[in-house]
Amino acid sequence: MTSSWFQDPTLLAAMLGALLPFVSFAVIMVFTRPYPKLSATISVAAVSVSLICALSLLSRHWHLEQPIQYTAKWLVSGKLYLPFGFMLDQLSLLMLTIVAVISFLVQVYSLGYMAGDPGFARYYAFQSLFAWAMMTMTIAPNMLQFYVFWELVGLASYLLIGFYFEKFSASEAGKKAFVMTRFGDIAFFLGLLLVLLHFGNLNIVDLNSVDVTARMSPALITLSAILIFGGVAGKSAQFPLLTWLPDAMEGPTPVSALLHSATMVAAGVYMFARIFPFFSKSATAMTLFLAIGTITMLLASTMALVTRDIKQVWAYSTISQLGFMVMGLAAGSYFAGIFHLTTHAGFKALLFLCSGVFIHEYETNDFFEIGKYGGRGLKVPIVCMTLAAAALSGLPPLSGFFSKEAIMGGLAGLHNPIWLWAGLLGAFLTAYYSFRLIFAILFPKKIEEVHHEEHGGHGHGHGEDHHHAGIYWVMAWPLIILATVTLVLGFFHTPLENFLVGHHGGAEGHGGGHHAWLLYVAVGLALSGVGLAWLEFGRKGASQVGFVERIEPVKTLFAERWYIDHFYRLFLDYVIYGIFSNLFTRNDRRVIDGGIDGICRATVGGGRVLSFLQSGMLQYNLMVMFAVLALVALYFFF
Amino acid sequence: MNSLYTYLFLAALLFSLGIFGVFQRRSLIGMLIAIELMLNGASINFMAFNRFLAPDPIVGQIYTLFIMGIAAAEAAIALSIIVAVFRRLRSINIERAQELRG
Amino acid sequence: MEFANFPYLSAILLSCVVGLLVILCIPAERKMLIKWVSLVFSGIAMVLSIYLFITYDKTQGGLQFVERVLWVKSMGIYYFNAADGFNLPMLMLTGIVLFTGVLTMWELETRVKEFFAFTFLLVAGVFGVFMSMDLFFIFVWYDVSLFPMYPLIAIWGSTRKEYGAMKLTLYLLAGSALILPGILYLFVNSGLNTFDVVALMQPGVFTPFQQKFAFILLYLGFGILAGVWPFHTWSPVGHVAAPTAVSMIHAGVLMKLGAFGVLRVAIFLCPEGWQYWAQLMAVLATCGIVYGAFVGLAQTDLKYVIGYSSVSHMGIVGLGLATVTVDGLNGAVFQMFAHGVMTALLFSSVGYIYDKTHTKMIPELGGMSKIMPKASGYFILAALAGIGVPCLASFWAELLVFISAFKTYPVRGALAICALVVGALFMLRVVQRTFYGEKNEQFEHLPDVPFGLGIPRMILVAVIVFFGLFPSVMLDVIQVASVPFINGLP
Amino acid sequence: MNSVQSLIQPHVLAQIGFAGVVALILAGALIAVFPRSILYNVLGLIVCLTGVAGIFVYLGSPFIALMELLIYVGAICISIIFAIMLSRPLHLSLPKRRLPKVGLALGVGTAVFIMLSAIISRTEWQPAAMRSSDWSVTTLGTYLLTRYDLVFEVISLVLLVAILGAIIISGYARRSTS
Repeated sequence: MTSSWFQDPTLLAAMLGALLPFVSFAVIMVFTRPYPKLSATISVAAVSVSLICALSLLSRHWHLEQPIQYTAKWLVSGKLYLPFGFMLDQLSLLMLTIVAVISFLVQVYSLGYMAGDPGFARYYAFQSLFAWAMMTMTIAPNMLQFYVFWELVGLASYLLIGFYFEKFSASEAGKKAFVMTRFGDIAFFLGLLLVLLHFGNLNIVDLNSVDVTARMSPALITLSAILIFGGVAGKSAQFPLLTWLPDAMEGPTPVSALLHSATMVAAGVYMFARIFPFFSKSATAMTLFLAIGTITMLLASTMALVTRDIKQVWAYSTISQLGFMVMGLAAGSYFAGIFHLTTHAGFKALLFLCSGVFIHEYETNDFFEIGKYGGRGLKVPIVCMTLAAAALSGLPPLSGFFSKEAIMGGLAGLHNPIWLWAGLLGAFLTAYYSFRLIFAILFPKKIEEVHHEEHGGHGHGHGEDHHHAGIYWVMAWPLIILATVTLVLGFFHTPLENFLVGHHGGAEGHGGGHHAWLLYVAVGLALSGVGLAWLEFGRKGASQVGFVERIEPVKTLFAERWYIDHFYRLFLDYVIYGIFSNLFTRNDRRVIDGGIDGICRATVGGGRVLSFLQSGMLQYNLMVMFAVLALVALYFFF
Repeated sequence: MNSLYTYLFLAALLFSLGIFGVFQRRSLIGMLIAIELMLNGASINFMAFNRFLAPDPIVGQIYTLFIMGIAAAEAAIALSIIVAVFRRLRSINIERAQELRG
Repeated sequence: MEFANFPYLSAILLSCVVGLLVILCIPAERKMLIKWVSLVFSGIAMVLSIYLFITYDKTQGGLQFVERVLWVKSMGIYYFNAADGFNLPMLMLTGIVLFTGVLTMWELETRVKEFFAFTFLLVAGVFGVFMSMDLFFIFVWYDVSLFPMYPLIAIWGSTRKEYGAMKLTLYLLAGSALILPGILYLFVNSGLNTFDVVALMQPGVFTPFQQKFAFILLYLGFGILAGVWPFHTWSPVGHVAAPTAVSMIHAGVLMKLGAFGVLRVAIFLCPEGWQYWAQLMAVLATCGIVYGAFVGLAQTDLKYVIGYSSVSHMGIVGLGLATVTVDGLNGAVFQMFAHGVMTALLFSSVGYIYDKTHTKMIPELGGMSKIMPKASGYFILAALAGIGVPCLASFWAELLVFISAFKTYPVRGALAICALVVGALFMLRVVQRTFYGEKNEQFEHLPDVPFGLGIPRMILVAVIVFFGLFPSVMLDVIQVASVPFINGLP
Repeated sequence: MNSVQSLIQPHVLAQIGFAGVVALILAGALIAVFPRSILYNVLGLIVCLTGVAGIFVYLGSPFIALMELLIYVGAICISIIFAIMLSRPLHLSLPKRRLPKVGLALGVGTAVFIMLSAIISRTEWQPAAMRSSDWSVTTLGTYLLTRYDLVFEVISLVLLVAILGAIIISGYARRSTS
């Protein structure tokens, strides 16, 4: 294997693409940390090589028949054989490309956004770490390798969320994210172990084959599917593990764009798709997933209705869209889920990167403030953001429209109409909150400080104008590219579907055209959402208070995230710390340690008693002597 | 009165009382007195055996005499020690005399 | 190979003993010379142990580098050293931790001579236990390694050092008080009049009852040193009290001595007793894992936290041993190695921070990442390894142990796996409180790890990452011993 | 009259006297052991020893009884009293009893008594086959100076040493404290 990897361009590309970021990470951490510029160059270079590799792989294998697999021994223990390798099929190629593209764009964008940060080199090291882990995970041929890099991705996320570690909230958010996803991952791991023990193999190809039903009972499949889905719920922030993601916005904005909207959180959905045939063998599990996706989507949408933080809005919308993808997949439309993942990666990254420009410019996260300061003056970002928000709302002819229609189609194919209605309600809410934000920036109540607007409008920040302009454009280019993608990606619907589903067959058939009425209903709902937002935020003299915000308890409920976090906090404080930790610690101090100390003290005390007898107390000596004498004599006489 | 057992039990009683005294007293002189009781118990034993069992009734008396001699010597020494200890410690409480311990 | 018969194992031992003697001959005032001598001899030991690990013939397997000399004929005591897949990782671990420990203590100024002398004595005992294949020598070396702990902690320690030292010594001696009868019981009942492990481990030497009886004695005896729950309380206290290098050697190597003793003596000689008691071992180990994690949550002293994480991680070793499977054994031995390196790194970074700030209370620290980025980096990396982040050495060990444990004892295995969440929570909590957040003004002027002191930490990091990326380098060696052993079980 | 006469019959008188002597011993011993004041103890001891002397008379040796009175009562008890008198505050300090200690001592004493009684009652006491009936003090003197000559000498030596020792100890202690 090692001798021939130079000759095989596919393998070479895969290896280079997946492993170069690791080299970059190691080099930065070990050698070039003191040199931020050099570190950034190394990292960007590595990720651009990855991008080139990914694109070449995609174009080379556009008409792929069979998955290509390369494996080498990673670990052997007894009968357990864990290979390390690459598996290239349609899905992984697509995902690889998405990851590479977004990583590349975000890293370029970060050149501007993060410029001058004291942790610049560290930032790029972590970015490289993430790129490596994510790509290697994407093309993993086997679920154990998948799990390994899945965890590494979580680590990168932890490090990047807590990037501004001086801030308590940031480190807290990082910890929360890690522990919460860990929670899901444990379920994932247990599920994998179940499969490993009963199926004996974790190769993705084998898992997706029909063999599984032959070797595992349906109940077992359901159980392991649900457990594995725990991983999805953790990583993709599905109910009930959804609250870490809004907090994760404490990280730098490009990180939010890359990890917490476009790629990493989509990893859960990707995993769902990865072993989609396995999951779909259990109807019970699929229904459960559908319910979870729906709940997640609606919960997150409601939360997004009331927040004033620009990043929070997109974070909630990410959760909600992830729920949408899970719904799509769980409804059985494999392609719809993937397609929405793809389009979502594009427009959501765009949304975050645009927000990043605003935040960078005005140093506030509150979009009402941004509007007041004249956010609409930043032409490129505001146009791009409006475009992306329209895509998010599912307005034609943007990419989101197509993918959302696909999912709606999938939902409409189900027997129970409740899922479809939930989906439509979600679409309406999505349109409403997206445009609530857009209108708040575009048509602020009053523009307070004109000079701010001018500064912003011309892209001149504080101080060095040229430099700043340079940074602005470094940050603007990725936006434009992503906006283009958002505009045109929807029209690649059919080629992508052919590419992806050509061989999966069966589960499909819910294209856009099957339910013509649905199309109009969905678009109509989205438009009405936009219209409502216009009424409340956009038109002249609008109150700028949403209909939800008028009802205080509901507003509080939404703003407090349905009290899920409070519940976790209480659980952690009372059950984990209060009961277990406290109890065990006391047990340790008092019972175990106390017992041992007690034994020691008893020994010492006993020694003291004995030494007392030897301490010149004649009387006691004699007493013992005579007592023993008497007893011995009595013993011998009777 | 003419039975060996009477005397032996009497001696045993005296000896046990002496032991009890030795253990229970906290003053050295009290202990000395108790020891004298024990010695007398032993003497009675000797005299009783002498009277009822021994082939030669002189030997027991001689032993008793020796015991008295030893007792006198013991009393002399013990009293002088007590006086010395008292001078040193200002007490004849035996529990205070723990400086003797090794 | 002209060196084929060179007594490498004795050479490792000798490098410690000669190092000890040379240090004793140097006047106490020449501190730098003493340090250099220690460095050279520990370096020799490390290089030799790594060399053995690399040159071990995996295709041939079995015992290699054998040295066997009859010592006392009437008792059948042999000076019998050999290396197999189980002890090679341990020897390498000891070498690495010794070398890095010596480097870590480079700035020691008080009683340098005695410190390094005791350290070498300790490590000589540890090497001896790991390489010896004779029960008598195992026991003797074992006690040799226990004795120096007392002065090392009581003289150079901190925080309640006399208490910690005394507690530790008493516990460990209690352990050896169980081991000695166990060994003698086996010796007497074998009827072979030999202490030779290889001769005694032949099937049929002991009846099942004898095996069960001896196993529980030996398991508890060695288990105390391995921190088996509920005999673990000496370990946090001892770790806290000990000076940095001693904590490193102690948590890194000495606790493995216990686990290794369970493997080499108890499991090797009493396989049926092992299978009989495995249920109990699994229960205790699971308790240790869960318990260590929860208690760790409530600690405020950095070293206590590490101490309890050690309890938790040694529970994983115990769980691996309790599964009676190849994976479990592999995982357990791998975990011993990985945990050794990881804890050494944790203690060495905490030691540095403590040296500079003179506190190891978590609430008093904070924001250390800003002040000492390197020291913090080392700690965070080690903490991540402890959480079981992939591509760091202990992940693989935990993976193997959990796979086998889940296979053998589903409920206990699942419980242990769930404890990982708590483990992550408490480690991250410590990292957050100590290294993140606002920096403490009072420590602002303190220097970060200088290059020289960074070397040992970098070595440890390199080892963790290397075996994390290439676990098969380690597993292939362990496999050679574990597969035949499990297959040979009755 | 008859009853009185019968009362003053010699063996009855002897019985009564014996009972009196035993009562004297027991009462004296109890007084010697129990009260906390040392002077009482000494007086009890004197009473007890007098009783013992009486017992010796009953055992057929008036000479030893006399010696008992002379040596014990006349010498030892008096010297104890002297010691008490000389070291003035001795009789004033009355250390309190400790109940557990008294209890323990009582237990041990009882145990010893039970043991002794058991031994006494369990043993078959066989008188010697040939018993001489020579109780004279002359023979005793002869024996002392012939057969037990060495022992006699040793006892004398012991006494001498004891006296010297007593003088040295008390003298030394006085010097060291003053």
